[in-house]
Amino acid sequence: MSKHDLIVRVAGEGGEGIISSGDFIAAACARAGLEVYTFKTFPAEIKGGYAMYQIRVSGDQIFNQGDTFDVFCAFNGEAYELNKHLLRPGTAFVYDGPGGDFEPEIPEGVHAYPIPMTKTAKELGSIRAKNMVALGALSQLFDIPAETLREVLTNKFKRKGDDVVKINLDAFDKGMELAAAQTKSDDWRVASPKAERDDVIIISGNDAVGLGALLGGLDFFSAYPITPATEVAKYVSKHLPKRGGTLIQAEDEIASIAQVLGASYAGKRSMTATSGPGLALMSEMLGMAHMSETPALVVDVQRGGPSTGLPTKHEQSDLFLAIHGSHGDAPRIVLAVENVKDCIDMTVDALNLSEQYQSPVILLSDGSLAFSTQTVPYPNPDNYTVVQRKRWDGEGEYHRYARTEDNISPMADPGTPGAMHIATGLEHGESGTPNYSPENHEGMHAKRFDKIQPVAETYKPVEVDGEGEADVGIIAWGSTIGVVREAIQRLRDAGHKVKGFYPKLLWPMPVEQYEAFAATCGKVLVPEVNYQGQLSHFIRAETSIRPIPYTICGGLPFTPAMIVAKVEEIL
Amino acid sequence: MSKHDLIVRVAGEGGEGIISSGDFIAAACARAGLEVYTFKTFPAEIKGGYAMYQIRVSGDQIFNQGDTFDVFCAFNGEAYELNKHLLRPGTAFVYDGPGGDFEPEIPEGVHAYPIPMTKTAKELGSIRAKNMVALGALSQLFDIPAETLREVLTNKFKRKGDDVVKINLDAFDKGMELAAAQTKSDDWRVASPKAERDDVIIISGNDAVGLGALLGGLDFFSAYPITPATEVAKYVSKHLPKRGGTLIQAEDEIASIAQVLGASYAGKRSMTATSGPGLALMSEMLGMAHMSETPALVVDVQRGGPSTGLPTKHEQSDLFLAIHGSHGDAPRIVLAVENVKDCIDMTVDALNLSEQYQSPVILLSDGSLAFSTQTVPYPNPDNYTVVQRKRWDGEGEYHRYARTEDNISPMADPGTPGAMHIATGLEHGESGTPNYSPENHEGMHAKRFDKIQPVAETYKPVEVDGEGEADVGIIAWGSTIGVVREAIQRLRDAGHKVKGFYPKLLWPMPVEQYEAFAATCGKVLVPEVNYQGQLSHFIRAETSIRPIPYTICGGLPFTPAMIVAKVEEIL
Amino acid sequence: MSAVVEPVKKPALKASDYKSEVKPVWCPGCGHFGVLAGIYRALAELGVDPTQLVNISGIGCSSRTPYFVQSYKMHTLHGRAGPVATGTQLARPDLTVLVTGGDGDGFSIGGGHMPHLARKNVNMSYVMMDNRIYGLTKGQVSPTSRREMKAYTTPYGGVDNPMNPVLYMLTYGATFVGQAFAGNPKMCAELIKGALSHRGFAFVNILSQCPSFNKIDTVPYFRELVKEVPEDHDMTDVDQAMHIVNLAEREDKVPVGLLYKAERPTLDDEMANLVRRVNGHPDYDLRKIIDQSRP
Amino acid sequence: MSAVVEPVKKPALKASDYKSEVKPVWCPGCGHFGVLAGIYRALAELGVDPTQLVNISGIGCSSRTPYFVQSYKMHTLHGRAGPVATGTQLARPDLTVLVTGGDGDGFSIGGGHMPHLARKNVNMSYVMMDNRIYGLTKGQVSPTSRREMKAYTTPYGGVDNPMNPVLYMLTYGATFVGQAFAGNPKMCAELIKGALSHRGFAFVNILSQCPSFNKIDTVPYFRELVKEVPEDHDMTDVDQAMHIVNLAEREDKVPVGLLYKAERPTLDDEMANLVRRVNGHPDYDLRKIIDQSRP
Ligand SMILES: Cc1ncc(C[n+]2csc(CCOP(=O)(O)OP(=O)(O)O)c2C)c(N)n1
Ligand SMILES: Cc1ncc(C[n+]2csc(CCOP(=O)(O)OP(=O)(O)O)c2C)c(N)n1
Ligand code: SF4
Ligand code: SF4
Ligand SMILES: [Mg+2]
Ligand SMILES: [Mg+2]
Repeated sequence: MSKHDLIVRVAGEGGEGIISSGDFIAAACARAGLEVYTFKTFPAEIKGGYAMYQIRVSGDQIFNQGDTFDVFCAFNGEAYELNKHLLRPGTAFVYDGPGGDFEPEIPEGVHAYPIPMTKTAKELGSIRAKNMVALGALSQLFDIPAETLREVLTNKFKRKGDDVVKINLDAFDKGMELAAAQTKSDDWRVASPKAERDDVIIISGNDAVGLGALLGGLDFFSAYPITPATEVAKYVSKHLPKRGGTLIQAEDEIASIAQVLGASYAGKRSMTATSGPGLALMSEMLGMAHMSETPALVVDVQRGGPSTGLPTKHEQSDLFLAIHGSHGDAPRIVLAVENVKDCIDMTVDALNLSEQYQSPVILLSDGSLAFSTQTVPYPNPDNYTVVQRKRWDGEGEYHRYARTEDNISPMADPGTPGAMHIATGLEHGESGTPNYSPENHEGMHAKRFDKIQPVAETYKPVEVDGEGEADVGIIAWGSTIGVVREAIQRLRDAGHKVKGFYPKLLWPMPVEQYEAFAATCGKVLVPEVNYQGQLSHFIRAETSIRPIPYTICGGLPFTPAMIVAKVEEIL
Repeated sequence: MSKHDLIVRVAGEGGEGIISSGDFIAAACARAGLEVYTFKTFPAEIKGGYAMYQIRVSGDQIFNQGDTFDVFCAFNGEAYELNKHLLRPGTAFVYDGPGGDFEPEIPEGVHAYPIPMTKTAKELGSIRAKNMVALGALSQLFDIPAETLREVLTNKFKRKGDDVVKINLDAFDKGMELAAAQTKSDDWRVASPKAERDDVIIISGNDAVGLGALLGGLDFFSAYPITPATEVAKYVSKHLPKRGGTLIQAEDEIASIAQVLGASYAGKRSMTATSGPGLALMSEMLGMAHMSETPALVVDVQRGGPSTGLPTKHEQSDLFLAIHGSHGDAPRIVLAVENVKDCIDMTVDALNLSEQYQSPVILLSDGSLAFSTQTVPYPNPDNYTVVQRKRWDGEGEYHRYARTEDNISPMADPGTPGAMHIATGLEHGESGTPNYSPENHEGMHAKRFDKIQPVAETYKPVEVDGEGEADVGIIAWGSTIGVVREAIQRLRDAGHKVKGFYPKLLWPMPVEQYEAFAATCGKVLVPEVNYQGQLSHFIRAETSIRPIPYTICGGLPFTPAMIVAKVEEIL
Repeated sequence: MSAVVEPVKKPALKASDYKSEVKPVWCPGCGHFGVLAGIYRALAELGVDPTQLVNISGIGCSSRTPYFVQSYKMHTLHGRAGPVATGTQLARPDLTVLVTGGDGDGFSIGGGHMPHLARKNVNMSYVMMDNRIYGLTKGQVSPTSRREMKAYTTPYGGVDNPMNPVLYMLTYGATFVGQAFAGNPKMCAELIKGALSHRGFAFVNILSQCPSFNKIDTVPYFRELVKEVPEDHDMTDVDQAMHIVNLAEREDKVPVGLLYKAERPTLDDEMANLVRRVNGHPDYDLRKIIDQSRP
Repeated sequence: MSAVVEPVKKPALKASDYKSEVKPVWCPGCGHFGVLAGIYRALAELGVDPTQLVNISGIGCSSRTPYFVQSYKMHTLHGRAGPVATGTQLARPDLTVLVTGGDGDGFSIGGGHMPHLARKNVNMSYVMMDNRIYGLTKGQVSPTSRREMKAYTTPYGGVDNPMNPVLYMLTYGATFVGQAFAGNPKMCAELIKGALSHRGFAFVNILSQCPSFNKIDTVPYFRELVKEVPEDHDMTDVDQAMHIVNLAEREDKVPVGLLYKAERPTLDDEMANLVRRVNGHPDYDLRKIIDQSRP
């Protein structure tokens, strides 16, 4: 962890502006050329309740939300109660007081900075400015670039009129003043600003999937709202029409995947986004996508399961369903993202793969990435290629399911003269008409399986973190990868021989690469946020590796410290 | 294969009475105290088309439909064309001629018996009696007990009036007469009748599931029609009302499984029956059954997949979906039947397991068993026990999801004073109220998994076929088991050292028993009628065994000869 | 329903006695509070025995209701309350079955089940808390949302014609159809009471504001919108009921009150008849059935 | 629909030219033959270009229709033809989209999609081949089956009230609603023609006999059953249309002919407007969107 690395947690009652103050800090730091990685938890309940926003800021790249916080800012007593056990010697603790709704007792070694947030805001005549007082104090105490923050605030509030801007800036300044009056006893500070950058954006995982869809040439999007995936549709609904594309909210998930197939048959790049319960409902239709060889992308932003489960919590437990979730033998191409940048790039990949291989593709994201905002290099549209499906060249007689070299049969959009054909869920011959003969069924099965097999070799090679021999090799997927990266860094610094293997393509499995990696490791550890160790299952089934599963399912991601501890335990 | 073993195939146009003549032969032989195992294929099309009925008759127990037929009876040219390549030296070939719609040329060594079926029936003034002429001929030629057949026919037709009986018996006698006029050159004959038995029934796989449901104390059944499972509902709809139970046809499969859960919550033993596409649609609701710990049985009569696939064909390819088919971590208890007797006994088991473990249970049957009629010992109702779910004893405070010794929490039917509670798909504490804390989620996960784990040990031990060491051990599931039994018999007779392992419980897996079996075998072969080798996948994932998969997926079951050949290949 | 029309003997319960220990998690000012009050009141006035009541829901803010009601209860899946409740009702016709849910739950993802609850005349009460929005998922259009509504995934305004819940249920053959506004708990209570005491499928649509996400269907708006069903309306005439709904729609009004009430055998009646016709009883000798499979 | 009202230039095609190489697999005497004849005829009279036609279906005997029609086609899943066709139509509004399917496919498992096809006014024609039975699965009751019917899983007779397809579609807001009997191919052709040339969601319910499994809804029965829509009926008045259907039902009749026709923006119109409002075009510079995510 870089020494310029700072983790600030702001917590209080939902509606007190916790989220917005977090966003302001994140934006200001990003502008100041720093790396930002945020992590939120929303109230489980519909309105009010406990809200938490954690911002990790660094001069160097950030891979996860960190172990715990260095600075804690409590807006109310509940926030204090829920976090006080995390206050450790050295922590800086900013809180609403005097005049707040609680009187903390300060543990040995904790640096306390009481700031009368509520009282000050009231005096300024607007309780809603409470978070601005806190923001000012935090800026003053921890060198969060004040000027940049002022800019950000001004831009944010100017739509609401000058007096709104004024009262918020006043509150901000008052906060700084109050903090300045205190003697700073800790040495936590945001890394010194770098040159302002215009080559960066800051965006959430769900928005990033939407952006990736646009960069991937999306034409058609249909979805049904579901936590934590709805923001993907929100982003797309705002921007897709600008590209002349179509978004519709369907009556349910079955209808949305059905509409996706209908649009895809008509030649359009199509997708939907959902979470576990929706993916379950799409099981039958995804089998049809496979059988009829219709391109389709489903983004599954995983949440805590099973069933309705823990809708607002983090988990990576839909891998079984994603790979095995249809009746009969009906494989899908399954990908999983590590971070927000992947949400952009791999949504483009996923759309391309669905078109190129005429296959359903499932892209797995998760509940912590969905709302995590991260700084990402500005995605230059020119750097993304949109791969078109193979289309009929008009030569000879047209057979929709023609057996070809690469098992990919050219498609033909409706309206193409001479290529009328049927797309069907029945087993069929090359022309598409039903054919139940044993030879045909076995042959067409082989066609459909052999068709997607090359993806295992051709999709970008699995990243291997480290070289040579290692005592422990860690295989991770999804957002757990970012946690493992940092853990491996720390273990190396501690002199341990460890390596990482980070597959982004989960099915078909690049078996040789798994084997090659494992061959260089004494033990293989597979940390996952699910109960059964779902990736471990597939590794055991498809490779000769006998990994050590490390599973947690408490609704929260791993921390680097947990991985480090586990590795030291098995070393 | 016992020397008293005879396989007769009757084929012709759907509607020509192929199926009924087959049923008559089967019934007559069963009455005569013989074992019967039939196998049918229906026209793929809606009406007419090719129909085939194969009857295997023996003095000894029969495990499958056999390799091919000894006697072939062709009603028309199409039947001849489709089967002539199977006529081999020694086959007896009875066909409609002269005066039929075709002129076969008879291969070297085939025993041909032309019987003017159409002509004779016309002369008798009823073309519909064509199959009776054939029946008479077959009876005469192959010693199918004529008196018993006459009884069967008389009983069958008497509802339709005496002249109908008469014309059919006349046609039958005429058939015998015509055959008697020919010189019998082969020595195929039905095993000599044993004492007439009244301790046997002859029933199809689907009816047997329905019968098992009744023996298992079924109260409530809801289903949506689907090939090849609909006959289960048909049987239950006829008989369940006699027991005061309720059957309803729902608007779709989601509604049927939902109704099952609602009835089960109300304290009733409940089930549904469907095929792959329906099971896919039930994915989400089955997750709810697991999470809310609601007993529910789903019978999946598997058909050719994926998607709409080959609805009338045989396949065993829903294992992935049955075990992994929900989002999140949501295991089910999964069983698979070998034969019609299992359809009765294991449906009872499945209902009991669902009640005892408060878990969704999936019972897998398949397309060839669905319509296969087999002789089964008369199931004495007194020999079946109906296990009740654990119910609250009224002591102390009631908590629906109380953590207990065996992780099974007593249930309470609505109406029970002092036990009002909620069944929910949200993660919950012991009382049922939502609880998203990490400790609770991990704890409840453990409860739900540990709860069903004992089934692996307590369900009847896996049958091992053979003793000591073997060069090849064969692990089979579903109706493939019956094929393997005979193959192993033949391989032994040929002096090979082979063993069989026949799991009926597929999840949770009795891992120790798998390991113990494999430890005694040089190689392990796993034949399955699916493309990916689905059981092989689970064996690799959950045990240390590295089996040799042997998969076919042509819409037909294995034959013993195929297994024998494969084993000889790998020996 | 049958089980409850004659009040139970024990000392009568007060509306507040039907409150469970769980406090509603709804936002301040949510219309669902009004519906809940109406439910408590109706249950009290009918003297329903909580242990004989099963309250079933799907997923949504409205679908949280069972947690707040003293009863046996199921919190099922989004859209599935209807069929689950059908299973419960057929399994135990002696129980009182109450479904509470939202417009999205009932008419979007659950819309395929509605016609069958009604035409089969399943003996249950369905209280629809119609706030014309998806509340729990923070504000997307529902099938009852007006075109004007700019929402989460419709930033440029809606594109669909809203559906008319009571017209749907009249068409589906519900045997009791009423509508009210949550701002009028008395009418809510009256209709819910009528529904609970009705034998057959009873549907009550209750306009319910969602101050947090539905900014156009406000309390004042609803007050303006509703229009009482004419005194002289013949509640047994479905054609007339449809006519009233159609006319109201033309003048941008929503009729409130009882629109339709009819008697028809319920699905459990039919099932009971069927069992009677075959002289069915639990200890019917299975041998008689098995014997039919003798060769 | 728009794309087809003005006949295409090429030499006009005959009805028989719309026959595909695949021969219908239906039973002799199946009513679906009559519907298919009507479809061929309507397509010919409108001069629809087969390559611009997409015929989409679910699963059922009726859903086999696309195999027999010269066109682009999808044979999808049971109940899903509607939403699949919605995707196709929105993706390519220039195409003519025709859905053909059965009563079970459309109103049982697919019933949840119907209201939304209609209220969204998706620009397609839906031809329902209503034989009041599940044919392909060999004869179970469907939502349109009469109570009298003893069928595969109802050996003691049905227990549900049948639904009324045209009343449903009027309620759902379909902008074209007609009904005919397969025994009258001329009327079938006329209505299908009207549906295909209508801009919006057009629904035609066609009573079709299933001699193999539905033994009560025979050709003679249907002939007796149908009753022409009165001459003077105002087809633009949905309330009146419902009234006619309700009256007919009371006298156990089924009205045939065109019941309702209205103009309303279609879903693709709405989508096009939306794109226009934001000046959308395929090469809109994505940077403008990405820039909004700068800190
Ligand atoms: C299968 C599935 N899809 C989507 C969701 C997400 N979801 C939960 S509630 C809801 C809609 C709630 O709206 P409504 O039923 O009107 O209830 P309200 O919150 O407005 O009272 C949705 C889409 C889900 N839980 N399950
Ligand atoms: C998910 C699913 N459930 C059930 C079936 C079985 N199935 C096929 S067609 C059909 C009903 C056909 O009836 P209908 O739609 O009226 O068409 P018809 O054959 O009468 O023309 C059913 C239940 C299926 N194919 N898929
Ligand atoms: S979001 Fe709307 S519906 Fe949900 S509780 Fe709040 S106000 Fe009520
Ligand atoms: S089963 Fe009925 S609907 Fe199907 S083809 Fe035969 S007659 Fe027509
Ligand atoms: Mg709502
Ligand atoms: Mg039909």
